Amino acid sequence: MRIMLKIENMTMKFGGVIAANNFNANIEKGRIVGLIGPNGAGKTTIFNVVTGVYMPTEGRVIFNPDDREHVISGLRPDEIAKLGVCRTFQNIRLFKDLSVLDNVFIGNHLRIESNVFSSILRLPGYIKEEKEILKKSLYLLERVGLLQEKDEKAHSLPYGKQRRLEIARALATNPRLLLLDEPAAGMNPQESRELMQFILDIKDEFDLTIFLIEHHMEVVMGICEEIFVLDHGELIAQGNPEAIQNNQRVVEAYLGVE
Amino acid sequence: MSGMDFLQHLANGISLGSLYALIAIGYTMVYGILRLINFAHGDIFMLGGYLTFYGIMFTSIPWWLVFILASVLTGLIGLLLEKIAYKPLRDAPRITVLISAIGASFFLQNFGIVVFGGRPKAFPIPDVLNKVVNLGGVSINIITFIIPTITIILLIALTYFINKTKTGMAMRALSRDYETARLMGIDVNKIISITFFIGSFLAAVGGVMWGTKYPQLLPLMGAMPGIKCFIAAVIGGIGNIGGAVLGGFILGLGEILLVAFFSNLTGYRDAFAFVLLIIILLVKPTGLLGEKTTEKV
Amino acid sequence: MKANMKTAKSKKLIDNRTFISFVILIIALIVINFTDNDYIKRITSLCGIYVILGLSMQLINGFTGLFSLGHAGFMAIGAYTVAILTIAPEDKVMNFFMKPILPFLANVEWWFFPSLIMAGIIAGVFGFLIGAPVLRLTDDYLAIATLGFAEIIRVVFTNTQSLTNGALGLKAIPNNTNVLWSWAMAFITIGFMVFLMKGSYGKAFKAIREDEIAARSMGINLFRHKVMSFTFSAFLAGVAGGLMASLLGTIDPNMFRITLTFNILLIMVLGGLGNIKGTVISAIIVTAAMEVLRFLDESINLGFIQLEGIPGMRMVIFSMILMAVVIFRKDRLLKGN
Amino acid sequence: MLKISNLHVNYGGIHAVRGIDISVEDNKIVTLIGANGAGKSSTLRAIMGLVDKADGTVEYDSEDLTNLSTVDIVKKGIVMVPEGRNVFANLTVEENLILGAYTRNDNEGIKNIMKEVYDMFPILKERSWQKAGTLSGGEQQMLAVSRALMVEPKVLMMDEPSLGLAPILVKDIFEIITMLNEGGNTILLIEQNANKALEIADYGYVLETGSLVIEGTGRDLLKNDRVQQAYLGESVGNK
Amino acid sequence: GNSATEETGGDTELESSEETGGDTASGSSDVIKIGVFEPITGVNAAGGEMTVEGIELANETMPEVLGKEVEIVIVDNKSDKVEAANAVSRLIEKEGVSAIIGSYGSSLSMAAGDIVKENQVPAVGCSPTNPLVTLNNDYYFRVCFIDPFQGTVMANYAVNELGAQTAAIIQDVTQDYSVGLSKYFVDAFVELTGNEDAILETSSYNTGDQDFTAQITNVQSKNPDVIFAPGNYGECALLIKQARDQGIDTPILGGDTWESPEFLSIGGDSVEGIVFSTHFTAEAPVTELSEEFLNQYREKYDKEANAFAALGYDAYMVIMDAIERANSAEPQAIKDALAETERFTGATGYITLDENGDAVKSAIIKRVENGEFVYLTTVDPN
Ligand SMILES: Nc1ncnc2c1ncn2[C@@H]1O[C@H](COP(=O)(O)OP(=O)(O)OP(=O)(O)O)[C@@H](O)[C@H]1O
Ligand SMILES: Nc1ncnc2c1ncn2[C@@H]1O[C@H](COP(=O)(O)OP(=O)(O)OP(=O)(O)O)[C@@H](O)[C@H]1O
Ligand SMILES: [Mg+2]
Ligand SMILES: [Mg+2]
Repeated sequence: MRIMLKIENMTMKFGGVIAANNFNANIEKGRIVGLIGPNGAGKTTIFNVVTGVYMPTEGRVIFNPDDREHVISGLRPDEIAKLGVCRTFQNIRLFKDLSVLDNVFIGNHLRIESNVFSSILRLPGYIKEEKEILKKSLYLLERVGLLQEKDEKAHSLPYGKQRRLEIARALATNPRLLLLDEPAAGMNPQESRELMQFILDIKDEFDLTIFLIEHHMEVVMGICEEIFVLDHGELIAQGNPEAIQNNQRVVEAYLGVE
Repeated sequence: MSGMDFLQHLANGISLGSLYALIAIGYTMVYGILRLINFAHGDIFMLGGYLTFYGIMFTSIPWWLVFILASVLTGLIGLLLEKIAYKPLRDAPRITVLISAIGASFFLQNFGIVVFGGRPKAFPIPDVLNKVVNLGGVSINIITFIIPTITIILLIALTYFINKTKTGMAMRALSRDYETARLMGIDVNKIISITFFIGSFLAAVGGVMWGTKYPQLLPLMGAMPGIKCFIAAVIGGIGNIGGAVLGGFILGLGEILLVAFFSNLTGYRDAFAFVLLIIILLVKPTGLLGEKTTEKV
Repeated sequence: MKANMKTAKSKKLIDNRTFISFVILIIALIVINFTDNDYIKRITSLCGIYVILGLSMQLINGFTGLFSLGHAGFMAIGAYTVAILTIAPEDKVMNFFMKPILPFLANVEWWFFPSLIMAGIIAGVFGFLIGAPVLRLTDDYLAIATLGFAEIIRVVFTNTQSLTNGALGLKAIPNNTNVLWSWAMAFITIGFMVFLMKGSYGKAFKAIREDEIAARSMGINLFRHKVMSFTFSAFLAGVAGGLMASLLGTIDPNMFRITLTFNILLIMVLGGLGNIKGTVISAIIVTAAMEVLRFLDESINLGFIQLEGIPGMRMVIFSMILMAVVIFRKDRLLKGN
Repeated sequence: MLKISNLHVNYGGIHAVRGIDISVEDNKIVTLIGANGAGKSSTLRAIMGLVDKADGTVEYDSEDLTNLSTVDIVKKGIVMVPEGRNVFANLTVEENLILGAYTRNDNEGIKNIMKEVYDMFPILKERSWQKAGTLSGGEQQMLAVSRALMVEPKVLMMDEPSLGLAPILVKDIFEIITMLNEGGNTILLIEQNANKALEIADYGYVLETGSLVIEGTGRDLLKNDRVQQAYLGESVGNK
Repeated sequence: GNSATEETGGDTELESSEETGGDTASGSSDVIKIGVFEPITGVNAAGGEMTVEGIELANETMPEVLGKEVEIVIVDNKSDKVEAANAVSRLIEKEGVSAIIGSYGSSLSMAAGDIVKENQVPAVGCSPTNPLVTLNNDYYFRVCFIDPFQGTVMANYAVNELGAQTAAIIQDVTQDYSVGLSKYFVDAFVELTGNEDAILETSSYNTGDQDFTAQITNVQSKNPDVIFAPGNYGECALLIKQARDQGIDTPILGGDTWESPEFLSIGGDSVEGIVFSTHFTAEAPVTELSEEFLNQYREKYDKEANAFAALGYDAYMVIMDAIERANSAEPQAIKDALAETERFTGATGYITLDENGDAVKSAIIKRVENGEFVYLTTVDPN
């Protein structure tokens, strides 16, 4: 199996706080990998480093979408996104005042080939591109079940739908690696289950590798093939769901004893 | 340049700087709480000057009492301004509030022209404050000592107030998150009123001091000091009171020393504030003492 | 079904009402163009210029969410470009009577249109050069830095006498701007804005306005798009400045003070942030209102009573109306698009 | 007793809450469950006076709160932990807590309760000098709950307090809720974690598109088929 | 429409002229309209206000010409060029004025230049001293002397009366008035002293500045015999005060803008002894009209007149004179008559308009003594 994402000796400090300490991980292509750990363990921080929001204090991140390794630590978020890494946010960050459709439309922007002048002059090349983008956006909205709401403003959607819209928007960038930060937060068990199925489906359909943070154990244990467990910025366990559930340290630090 | 000249320049710079600092404090306070560039701040400052003028010219109240009364009255006017121009816009986008602030500023200026007349008035300086002392070849008006003293006292008092008292904390908490503040039982309107009162009071104190130092009153006199003091506040790190004072001194000294050392650049003096501002912002985007608020993602 | 109809409608670039107002506007302009009332024509030309300015401000502030206050500076650049390029050589000699103009500019005399384009280009280049460093700043910091640049430009123009004639100003700029020119440019600008915002790049601008971090993570190169928006905006402001110079026939650095930028900002906010149609309307209304309100400065004769005119009252009332509009229309000011 | 009658909330054209009646008896835990967008948060926000009520009344101890301002409602001892945390980002953790006690004036009492809160969430004590905005999501959630506790409220309304918390802390949170309730607090709880919520609740309401569809004791609801199917299902994994 | 009539003076009867809006044939109606565009608001408001006072007084003094009532229509130009152009355009098109007076601030006058030229309506400036205002414009006139003359006068005074050999300049770089005057002073001063390096320092500031201490300290360190500091009276009064506070007793010279009561009240003791050139004086009345004007002014406004009021007064009177000589209120006729104005007796002197339309007249030099402006001497143009 090929390694899609390699995080090497990554350390991230904020002043005195060490959010991630010498973290190492390899994520294989085509897998769904989970990242769990207590609050404040540094999970989101790792996502932020991978997507270029933060520059790691030490270490590096290597992305390998198609047999060409790119060192992505140090690149800007938009450059990383262009290479094929996209994410959703723990605190939803939609383009609130724009329509649902526009949110997804904008996800396509990084792949646009026409320049700004042909867009203003609406040259045939651009028109063609725009048509394709529109078609794809509508398809993605249908896929996440938001076609009905496509003209609503993003902020007026309820929480759960906003989460799905974020995923649709991320998919619009044609990612190879998708990072989901607590996609099931704010969903009830029933909705979580639908989400799990959805994640499995899009993984196959779009040939994705998925890295996800989640506190809903039914989701993590249900779909992840491999799980990393973080505590105080350090990796304390790694393995398949079975092994993790029975790992003493994980139970103590994170799951809690029944 | 001789040593004497340099000392004279230095004294001039400190004197101007402390005045900038004094006005910048009020600016930074209002900004820190409402995240609003209160463009009318300079015009409130102007009102403070005029009220003092009328108080001294047309009443028999002793000058020091006029100074205090005028400042308090200006504070109340500031409070009224907030109620009319800003309060209805609590939940509106910031740029709308800003336009309202600009409107308020236009209004006060034109109101000033209609009511006070467009021609300058001479600010009546109390004689005790209008004495020149000569310190080893350097001539200094004693107001030059008074202004920094007031500035420092206010700096200390306000720093304590903002950081240590519950009202001060509430002020800092507010910064546009009114809803959560309300959920804590914080009376948002009251806190904002207090802020405006203090801010306008400080502007008036600045106006009175300004008048004493530069005894000319004009309806538009607040515009340039207003912008310069805002720059001072930004240079120091907006929202930070110590920063405002620091920024004020840097700006004042900088302007004077620019002229001192590059006498052929005097025509560019007004641009200096902005050049300095841009350089500092490019090096340190939140100003010298401003805290970096990286948004947690 | 209903949703489909809604989209069908929203897909059309302009709805019927807009179309009708558009036609009326054009007819009005044609009529005005053929009257010989200089005053009305002048105000109408000015309206066109303010439409361009309002939209240019809208692009950077309303659509891209970059709080920029540098318009007066870009206008100054555009105005001086047009002035220096179009003033006849002999008039240049007359203007620069204290200190001669830089030799390589002394004999240029361009046609109006290329000068206007050049005004836009030079302003755009400055926008690009200024934007590159300052667009790293956000919010109010950006506002105050851009405002600073505008002031710096003004101060520089005041002091560079052999380029701009300093405080003495320039006169004898050929009066090319008329209703036709200014509105032709205004319509091109409107078209530019409508198509830009409809397309992918315009949407990317809006995304930046909504959430920079998210936009960045979706692969939008913030810097490139911000600079692009800023440069376009500067270009338009430069063109408007050029039109203004040619309308007035004379310019000087003091014209380009902060108040000028504030006026444009005002037009933008009254028109509704991100609202193209609204901006066009508010540019016309604000410009006309300043003239209509002139009666306030004059005495008013009500037949039985003579009201003493209070000079300056116009501006007092104007600022009061402005605040009232902002306050009472606040809900409708935003999100026009 | 907190009593809400015929509550309606509109957002422009959206009719988010459509005439619901809820009563929360003293010293009880009442929970409100429902799918995304059902109108749960809107209900709480309307009670607190944060959004306008299109219609309906709110009473507490037979006192009419309908038209009181948020601040006055807080002064009556009714406090809410908002959805999505909303900590004061540029203030430190400690300052956030002090502001939580804004309406109190007894320094001694504030000190005591602050200690209690720190005991409940030791991580907050560790981070007491950190700016709240830089806390992790879960830490912010803890801070938001703690901040509400600072007034020692009579009625505590919580909007998804377990959102984004690690499983171990989710357990803690529910324990804390039970504990507070035993200490005499009245609690109105919104939860997506319907299983847990109904387990500890005395009474529950199920909201669908703005209207109440089922109500009953926690235990009854847990057994209800419709509730089972729509909101609970059998849990996977984390048993 | 909304056309309102301007009050023409104290007790003149007013009829509301209904169709003023459309009526552009100014010669045919019963009223002769004279437009005034001055800065009533904005940065130049002070100058505008003073000028308008003089114009109103003149109108009151001479409310009729050729048996027709003269109505002045005052519009605000907001100290803004664009507004100034609009204002003038409005005066011509909407009010149908026969002639225009204005404006304080040369740049504002220049904004009107093209418009009056194109519409062939004459304009008379009261105090714009920038040579560009009238250059190449047959329709623009002014009743004040221009910068070259005034600058020379003061240089002469500095060299001949004060015996100065060196000088320093402190100018307001944003004002054409100040920059122009300084330049002519420098030229004349260098020529008179025969010393290329007679100007030791040129320092600048901007309108609206209030702190000049740095510039002053620099100038002081060069130790010039005289300081020439033309500019607004407000800024200059502060400048002089700050110079005196720093212990500088070098003579300070300035221009006509200084003559206003505020200069004295703001400057206080500090401005004692400063010298400047101006347009007229009460003590040695330049003309028989000066005295009369001063009295009328005192009576109407209960304060002392200054140069701007006097120039406003003269601008109005010069136009009246032209109308009388032309025996017509047609703009074209007025313009032709204006161009031929010779030794017209105004409050500020005998006004002759030269081929540029600029006034050729004598300058007065005054000094501040015991808190009053005191006449020193009269300098005739040669
Ligand atoms: N910008 C920042 N400045 C300072 N400290 C930070 C910053 N970002 C994160 N931290 C700290 O780093 C630690 C890790 O935060 P992170 O958001 O990665 O946690 P997490 O594992 O995602 O937690 P949660 O599950 O609660 O979201 C936290 O203690 C947080 O306070
Ligand atoms: N500010 C708003 N503007 C417009 N519509 C809104 C607004 N807030 C909420 N809504 C709408 O009101 C309805 C109810 O929202 P509410 O937030 O109360 O739901 P909820 O039950 O709390 O959902 P969740 O579980 O996702 O938090 C939703 O359809 C939502 O889209
Ligand atoms: Mg996280
Ligand atoms: Mg909710």
